[in-house]
Amino acid sequence: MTFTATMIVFALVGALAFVGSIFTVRSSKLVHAVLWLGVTLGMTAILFVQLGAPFLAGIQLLLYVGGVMTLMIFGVLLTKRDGDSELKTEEPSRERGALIALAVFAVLAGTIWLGRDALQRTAVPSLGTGWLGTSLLTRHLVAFEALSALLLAAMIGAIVIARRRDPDQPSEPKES
Amino acid sequence: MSGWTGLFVFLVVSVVMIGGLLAAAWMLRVKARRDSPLKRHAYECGEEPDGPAWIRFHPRYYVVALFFVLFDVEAAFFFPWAIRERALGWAGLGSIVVFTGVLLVGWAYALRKGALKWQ
Amino acid sequence: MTLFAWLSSILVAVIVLTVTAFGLWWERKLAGRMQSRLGPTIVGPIGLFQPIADLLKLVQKEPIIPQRADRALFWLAPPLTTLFALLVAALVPFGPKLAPANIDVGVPLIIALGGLALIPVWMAGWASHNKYALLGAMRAVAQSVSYGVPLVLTALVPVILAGSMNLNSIVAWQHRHHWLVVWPVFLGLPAFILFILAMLAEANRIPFDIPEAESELVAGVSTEYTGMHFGFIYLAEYVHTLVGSAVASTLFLGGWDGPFGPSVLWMVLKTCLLFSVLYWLRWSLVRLRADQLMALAWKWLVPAGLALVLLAAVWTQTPWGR
Amino acid sequence: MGYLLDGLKSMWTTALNAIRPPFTQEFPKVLRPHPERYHTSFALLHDETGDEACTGCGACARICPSQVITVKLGKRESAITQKKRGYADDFTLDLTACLVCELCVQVCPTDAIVMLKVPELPGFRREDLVLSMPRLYENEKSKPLGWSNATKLMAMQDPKAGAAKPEPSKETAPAPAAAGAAS
Repeated sequence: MTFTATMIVFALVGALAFVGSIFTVRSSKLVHAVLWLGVTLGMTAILFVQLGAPFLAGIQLLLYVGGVMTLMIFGVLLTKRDGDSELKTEEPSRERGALIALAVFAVLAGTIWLGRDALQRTAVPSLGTGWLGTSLLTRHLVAFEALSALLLAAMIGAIVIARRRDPDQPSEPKES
Repeated sequence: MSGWTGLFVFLVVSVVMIGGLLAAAWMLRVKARRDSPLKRHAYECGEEPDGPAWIRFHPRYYVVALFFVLFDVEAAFFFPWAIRERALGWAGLGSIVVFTGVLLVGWAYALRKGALKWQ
Repeated sequence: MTLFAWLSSILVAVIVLTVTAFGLWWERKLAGRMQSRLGPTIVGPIGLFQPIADLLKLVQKEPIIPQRADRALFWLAPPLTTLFALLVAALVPFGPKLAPANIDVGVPLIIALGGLALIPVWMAGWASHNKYALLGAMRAVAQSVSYGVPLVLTALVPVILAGSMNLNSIVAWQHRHHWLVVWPVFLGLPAFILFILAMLAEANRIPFDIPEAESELVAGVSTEYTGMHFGFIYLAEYVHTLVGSAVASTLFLGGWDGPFGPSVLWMVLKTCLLFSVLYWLRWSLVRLRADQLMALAWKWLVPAGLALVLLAAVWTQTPWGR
Repeated sequence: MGYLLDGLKSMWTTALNAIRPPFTQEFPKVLRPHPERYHTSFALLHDETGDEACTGCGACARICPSQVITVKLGKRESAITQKKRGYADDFTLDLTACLVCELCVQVCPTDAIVMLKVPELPGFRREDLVLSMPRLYENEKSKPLGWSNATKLMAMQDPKAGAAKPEPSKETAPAPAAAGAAS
């Protein structure tokens, strides 16, 4: 087994993604957790590039690191905190969380291990972004159009929720 | 793939350059003879800083971010269509118009409710 | 190949940073003349070494971290802003061969990386633990978030016309046909203008410099910063504008395509010209109010961008656009 | 729409400005022509016999609104006329608080203090702005002096005699850039 530059980058990026996800869970400050999540998502984008899905990587950066991170940042600033109070997870729920994480990991690893032969046989063809566009608008057209309805639901839901809180808060941002 | 190698190399080069500037700033920085706690106060026009700066914001601002994500998702779906636009023809265009139209309903609703105002 | 990658990367990074540094001088000179002043004159011939003097000054200053700041984020954020702003430059072709990263998904990646530069800006504002900084950061995020949408939509226009997301292919398409702002002019010109507006808003430049509105927010995000860290925030803004003009000239003004002479020259010329026009705007216009800005984005630019995209699609279906 | 029109208008203005020559002059290197009665900083003069004109009477110190002048009176024999008379043993004028009101010039009984015609350069230290007696006498020799002294100013204010006019200054050459505050 020889080490190529690609493998070294893969290992580094994977390790960073791992560390990022650990810190996302372990950070005592909400903002730190969000930023670590950003690191993990960004590293995942690099993994996508290495797996031959560059468009997905771009979209990952645009939507997840750019968009969802922004969304979470705004979300964090909506939370009510008194000054510098820290996040604490209670002991039993932490243990339960670790157990669930391990279980999910076991299922995923087991699946990959069992299906390793099939995975090696079927090399994923690099079909490119154009193929994605063609199949979205022909074969998966119904799903594609249904997606817009989903996005619409999200929009209207957000507006309704934001407006419902209006009466009990002044228009200026209020200090907690 | 070679383009990505180039991007990676560029990343390394820019990290080295920015790191060099940081190192230069670290080496050349002036150290104050006395450290005053006043110097480390948050700037509030010369007043004592009052209360924490990490305040709560109105949920209205969250809506703006959500709209961004939703429209970005829409735009992300435009890209694969855009590079096959000529081949997909009027049928593809029609599907995209429907897709956009549904989202524009949400947009119009938001405008009518004044959800995208920043005050 | 790798050697070429290293060389071109170093070359482009050095070019971008140098042009940015002298862009600072050029802006001050231009701003001076627009206000009947002289601009910098003392350091070097016609003040040409002023940016170097500025850099030396910034480097020497004492870094002060405020008492209640989040130290790690406070320290990390400004270099990161510069890094992300600079990274975009790797994707811009400065010649048919001279692009450090010639990537097939160039357009979405450029927009993603440009938008990414915002996260460290927000980090800086939040980590400062200063009310002005946080308000500025929130405004910056909200503003960029609003202008991200028209930015993507207008960038789609050249993608549709050229049928490719690769910037080099887009330029090559313009080389084969004509520059996009020239024809179809009813598509190219509005898209170009919209793109510039959105880009200015994303880089927080006048007339959209609401996040650092001096008259309201002291200096916005950079309020608590000193020394080189302040310099990084400043530098990131300029790099962002410069690279943004490079992207705009690639997408709409034909990039490295020129009637004669070396292609790099044309690219640099177009970029610098656009850069100067942006400064002209900066020193002529007044700042918009935050709510006007949001209204402009969501009421006008987003639907206009969508209309342009659909129009471009229709145009490619007609006999003239095929 | 209004913003767009105004924006275009202001862009036109800035573009015109950019191709016009700038109004600014580089101050220490190039000096604007000053009006006849332009005056800044001070000098102490010698009289026609070559002796110090100041008698140390302290009239200037008393009238000075911001009290920036200190004079120490001393009596001794003149080295030139061998007469015993008053001298300023020490004379200090602190420009940091000076109003440039010229009252000290107006009250001087011996026309000993006058003002200069060239602008004083800013200094790097506070001491650069304090005019000691040697510096005041040095200014007499090295700097172009203003038109006015006490006698001329009084003549100018006399309603009967035709008002004295400041002579048109012949001197327009800029002062040597470095000769200002550093002495």
